[in-house]
Amino acid sequence: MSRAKDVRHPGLRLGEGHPDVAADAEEMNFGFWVFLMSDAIVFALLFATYARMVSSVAGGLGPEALFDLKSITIETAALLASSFTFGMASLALKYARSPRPLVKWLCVTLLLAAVFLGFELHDFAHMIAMGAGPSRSGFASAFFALVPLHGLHVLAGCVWAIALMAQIAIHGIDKEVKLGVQRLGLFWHFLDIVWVVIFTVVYLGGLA
Amino acid sequence: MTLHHLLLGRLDLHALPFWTMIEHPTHETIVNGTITTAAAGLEVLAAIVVIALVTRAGKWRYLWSEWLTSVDHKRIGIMYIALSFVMMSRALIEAALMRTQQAFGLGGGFLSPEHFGELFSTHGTIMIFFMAMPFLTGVINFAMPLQIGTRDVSFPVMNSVSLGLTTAGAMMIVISLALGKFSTGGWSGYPPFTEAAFNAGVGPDYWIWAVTLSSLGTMMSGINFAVTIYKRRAPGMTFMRMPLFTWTALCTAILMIFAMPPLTVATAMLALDRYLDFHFFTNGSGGNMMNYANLFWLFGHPEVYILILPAFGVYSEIFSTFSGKLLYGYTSLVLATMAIAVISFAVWLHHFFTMGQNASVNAAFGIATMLVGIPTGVKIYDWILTMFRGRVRFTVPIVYGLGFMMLFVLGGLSGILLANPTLDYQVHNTLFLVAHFHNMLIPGLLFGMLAAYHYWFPKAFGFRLDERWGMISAVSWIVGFMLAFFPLYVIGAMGFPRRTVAYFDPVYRPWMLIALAGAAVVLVALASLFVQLFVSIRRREALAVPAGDPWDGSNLEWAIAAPAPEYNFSVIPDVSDRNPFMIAKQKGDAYQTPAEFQDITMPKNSPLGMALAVAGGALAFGLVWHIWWLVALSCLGVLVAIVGQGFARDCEKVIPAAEVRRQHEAWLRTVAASRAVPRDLEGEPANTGLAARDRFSQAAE
Amino acid sequence: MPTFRRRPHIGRRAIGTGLLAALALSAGSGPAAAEGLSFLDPQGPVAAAQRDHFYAVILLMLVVVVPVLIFTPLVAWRYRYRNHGARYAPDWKFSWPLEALIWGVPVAVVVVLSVWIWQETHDLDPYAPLAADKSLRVEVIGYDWKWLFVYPDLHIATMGVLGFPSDRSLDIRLTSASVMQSFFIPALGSQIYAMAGMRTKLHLKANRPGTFLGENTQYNGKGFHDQKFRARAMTARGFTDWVKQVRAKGVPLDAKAYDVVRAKGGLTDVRRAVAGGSMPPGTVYFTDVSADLLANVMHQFNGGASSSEVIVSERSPANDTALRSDAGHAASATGEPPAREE
Amino acid sequence: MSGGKKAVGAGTLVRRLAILVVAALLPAMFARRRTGTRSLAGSTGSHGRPEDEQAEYRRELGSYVRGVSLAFVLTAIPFALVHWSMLSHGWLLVAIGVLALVQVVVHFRFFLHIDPPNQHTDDLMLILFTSLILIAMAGGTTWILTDLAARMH
Repeated sequence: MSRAKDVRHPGLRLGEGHPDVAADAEEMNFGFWVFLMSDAIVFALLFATYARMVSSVAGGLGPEALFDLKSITIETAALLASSFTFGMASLALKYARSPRPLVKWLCVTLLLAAVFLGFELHDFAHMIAMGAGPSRSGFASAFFALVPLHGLHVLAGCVWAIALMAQIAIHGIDKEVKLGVQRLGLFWHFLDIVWVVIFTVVYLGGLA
Repeated sequence: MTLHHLLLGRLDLHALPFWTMIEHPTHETIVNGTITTAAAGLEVLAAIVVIALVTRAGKWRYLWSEWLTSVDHKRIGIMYIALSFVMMSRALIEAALMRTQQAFGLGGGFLSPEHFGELFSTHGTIMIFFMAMPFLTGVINFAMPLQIGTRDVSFPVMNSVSLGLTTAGAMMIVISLALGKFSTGGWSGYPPFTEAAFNAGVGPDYWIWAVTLSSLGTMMSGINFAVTIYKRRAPGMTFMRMPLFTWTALCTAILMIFAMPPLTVATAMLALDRYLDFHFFTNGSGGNMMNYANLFWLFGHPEVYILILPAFGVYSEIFSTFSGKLLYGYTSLVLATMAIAVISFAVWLHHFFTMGQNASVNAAFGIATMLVGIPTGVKIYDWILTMFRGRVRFTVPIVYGLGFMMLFVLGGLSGILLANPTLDYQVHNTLFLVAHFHNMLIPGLLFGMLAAYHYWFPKAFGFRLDERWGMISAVSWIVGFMLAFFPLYVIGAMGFPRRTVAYFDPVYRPWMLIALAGAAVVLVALASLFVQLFVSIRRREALAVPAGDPWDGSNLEWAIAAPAPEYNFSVIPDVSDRNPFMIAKQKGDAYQTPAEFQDITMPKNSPLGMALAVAGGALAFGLVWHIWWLVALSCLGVLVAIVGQGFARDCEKVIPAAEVRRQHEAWLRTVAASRAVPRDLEGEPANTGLAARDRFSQAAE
Repeated sequence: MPTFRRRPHIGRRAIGTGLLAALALSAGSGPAAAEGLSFLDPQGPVAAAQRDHFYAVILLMLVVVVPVLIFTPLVAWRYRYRNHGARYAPDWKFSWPLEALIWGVPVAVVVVLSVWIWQETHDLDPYAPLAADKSLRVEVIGYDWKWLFVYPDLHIATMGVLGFPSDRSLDIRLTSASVMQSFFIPALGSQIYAMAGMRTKLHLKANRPGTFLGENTQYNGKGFHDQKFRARAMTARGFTDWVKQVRAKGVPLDAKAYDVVRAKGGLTDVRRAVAGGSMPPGTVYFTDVSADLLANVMHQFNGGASSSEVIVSERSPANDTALRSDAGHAASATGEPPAREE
Repeated sequence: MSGGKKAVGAGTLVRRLAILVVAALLPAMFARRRTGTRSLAGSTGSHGRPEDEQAEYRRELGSYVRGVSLAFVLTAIPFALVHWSMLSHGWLLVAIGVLALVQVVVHFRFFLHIDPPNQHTDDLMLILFTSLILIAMAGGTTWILTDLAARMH
């Protein structure tokens, strides 16, 4: 393939040390980007809906009574850190000679994601306990569609990471694993961006 | 919770179409029960017959390994179109039933209001999601990779998954005929009517999951097509050398990628409302149904152009081909296509002008809507100018094309009327609107797809379709359409609301009778299509075009044998121009043996598409009937299938160069043995797919 | 306030002759056809302006449409394969003058149309009052499957018929007590959605006395096709008489009657339940109607009253009696149905 | 506009601080371009030499570190602003909105490696087109529903 030399796709570029993936990465990563952009539209519409419904509390509690900035801070820190540790995993894929650093960084990332998900679940439980479960009002519905959907994405990313580690165990770091880690990287960093918008629009915007 | 609920959820004997009739035998229940039971019976019978026939022929293995698990874009395309034909048959029969009801609907008619509600809801849902979308997805799947000179789409397995999900969605509608009732909320499913508070039954759930499955499949198709066109064009095929159909496929794909998410969001929110007591669109508790209208049409309007654009591409191909002439205004057409695609994202509000927003908002969206008319008008004139100073052959596709142009401008006229908020306030929700969108979609989409079917059929199967029956069908479609829908403009302007089962003013009746006659003619058109297929298969020897170029085509898809080999191209062609095959023919470079053949790597078959079709279908069925163990099980199935796919290795097979050479040389021998036919023998048995260079001048560009 | 403009266009009328002829043809075929059905036979200023705009747009669009209808068959036939006399230019594919024409003409047409849209949409905004005259306030509430017309200043309500004087414009507020509906009197003008918990507005006027078709155009279930009413424009005198009639024959809209109104069913069901035998066929008349009914119905979806509390009125009974005697009617003359006594 | 008045004095101070911080961060982001192009030249010409690979690794590591530091700073500021209500309500919304936008750009640049000069136009066009559609859809939704809400009382 003549275009193999000219791979300048976004995300981690594995470079010439990994000639086996070069040709496929171009197409695969672009396809995954397209998917992410489609997903971005989903989130955008949920944000617009949330912005419209934030005042539809139907006599129930609103954002300022429900959100706990401390918990959000921990979640945010965990997720931002996980983006960095995933970056380390990407670099390990690119430069390391053995699978060990890659798996190690993936595990750290998973740990941070677990912290994030744990605190998020705690937040949700808190809201439901305060009588602001999703069926309480339009606002609660919009919240519980938007934020948990992001959480579900993170969870899916975790499942994917575990599946990739299992693949490494069986097949070693082959072409499919490399492509998978690259795409999971895009996914992970994309989710970080969505979270930035969530903590801005939902939490900080609600508490401001 | 009883054992019955645990095992079958809310599925019980009342779900059977004849149960109410037995329990409460009244005139109404018996008439409607009999019709539904007969329809469901026919469906079940058809399924049994098909299963029996396949079993008797011992073709299960063949069906599984050659078709159902195939990841070949051509076969997937063909299966999409087959699905589309099946679903079209049902939806057309439903349409005829509705026309009959309305023709006799003065003061009552024979259908119950609920039955009528189901009919217009399934008709609309099927026609949009399971007739039109599969048809155009199938045509793009089949033709686009051939046109850009590649061996398959970018993600062949995902392509098969798309087909699987679409089929699973269609199955939901098929099943709804035999078990339970479908939604009566129309194809747009507006809440709060479709909320649990007003429709607690399974109907809206059937609709939600059928549409959701289809929209997921469509989004994946969109990604697949866009990436394929971006990354897999043959060397030298720059964007401005792409055939017009490929251009429209690209724009359609982009629309699919960005227009499906709003639909998924809208149906998901409606599902959350219904299943988990959320309040997105409910009356009260902070729900806001206006957001549904907003989200649905954020999808719905680009959807209209998803439907129309590929047909525009097809018309561009056939007007050029059957006029024996270059396409007029290629750049113009490309720009117009892109303009339509972009503007289509900025007009959605015109579907709810009457909701109460202020005049400036309405006027802004009205003007944006009319802007779409400009590139569309340009296209029509480009096609007329393509025929100008050409040599027009009145083949079946051209007849569809001419019918399209004459009828489509009338639909465009009524569209401009509707784009005026002032006038929309008068004709919104009336049969005028119904006449308008059928006027756009039947000539605009369906004629285009049928023309494409006729045009590319020889490439798929190696023989042409019978011209005579094709002509009968085309003329019946055109006449039937006019009879069926022009009266609706009149009735609509007389304030007749759409979705009305009965009326009390005799003034409408004469027009309804004309429309009924039109529906009958359309049924003749449908029957002719099936007769045409049957006759063509019978006459396949006489209609065979193994040399591969029955219409004197100019794009790459005609440069290979018919039917196209699995790998499409023995050697990926180098493109240095628009109309590469026509130029090759003019230079005498067509039908060459390449200097060397190479091994070809092709993706292996994959059962993932079928697995997800089954799991997705079971998930939807479980959700509809509240069979929670089935929901859990199928979720697990989906998860296992997707994660498992990641572990699959060795997914490619190699076709040795020697085999490629053998097939290529066999084809060249066929070409050498073929008699080149001039265009006036195009419809005769003499046409074996080799075009004589009788009337063309020299170089094209 | 934008006052109502009506621009006479001689040409516009002529174009629609075909459609109108078709309408007239069918109009003769039934007794009910005497009712105003269509804006093409307008009975009020809004519908008349819409008809004019309709024809104007068609006329302008013909600039683009007619050439297609002429040239498509002409070109296809002139350049048919067997016509060896026609010129053949297989490589001809572009011409700047033609390009300018096929882009230029639609652009010009759309520019003109856009100006029209902007003007007409603002002029005919259903929220904008029609004229400075004293309009009649009517509040419309959509139920499954009938409309309730509340006259908040008169404390009456009707079903099946919307009566109003033709010399005053109608100031309509709408809401729904059920799913979304669309209120429409084609011969008078625009339709608009009625939605639960929300209030939309509409202004209409009739030119002269007459009876026109009124309906819901948004599908809302099995009684949808039956959700029709008559819009009756009357003389000022006729309207006063009609209001007296309503008061005389109507039944109070109390909690029990309201339960009937909000239950799923058609007009006939309501008539049967409130024993409206003395009322004219196809109508139900209510008296003692709270002026806050529409607000209460809306409120009920915005975290307010339960549906049974909707009809609670803030008016004192004394006030009510005063109004009744104003109209010259004794309460005993209303012919109260026995069902109300319980 | 809750509690706007009392925070004004401190608010202006913090606002100026925030602007300073952002202004200081922006050049740091775009300074990467130079090293970016250098690395491209390096990697095409000198593949395989361990010392080059080491340098390349350090460069990329530096990029991630820079990215995550920026992300933390850009997160800490709005959290602090909100927690101590340091600006009036309106300014607060503007500030956290702008900071979020900057942070989104940071993520695209340092984690997703979108850097225009070294980019396929395909990907950039995709993102820009998506942004366009996204703004049309979300903006349009907000516009329409706000207008409707205002006219429904």
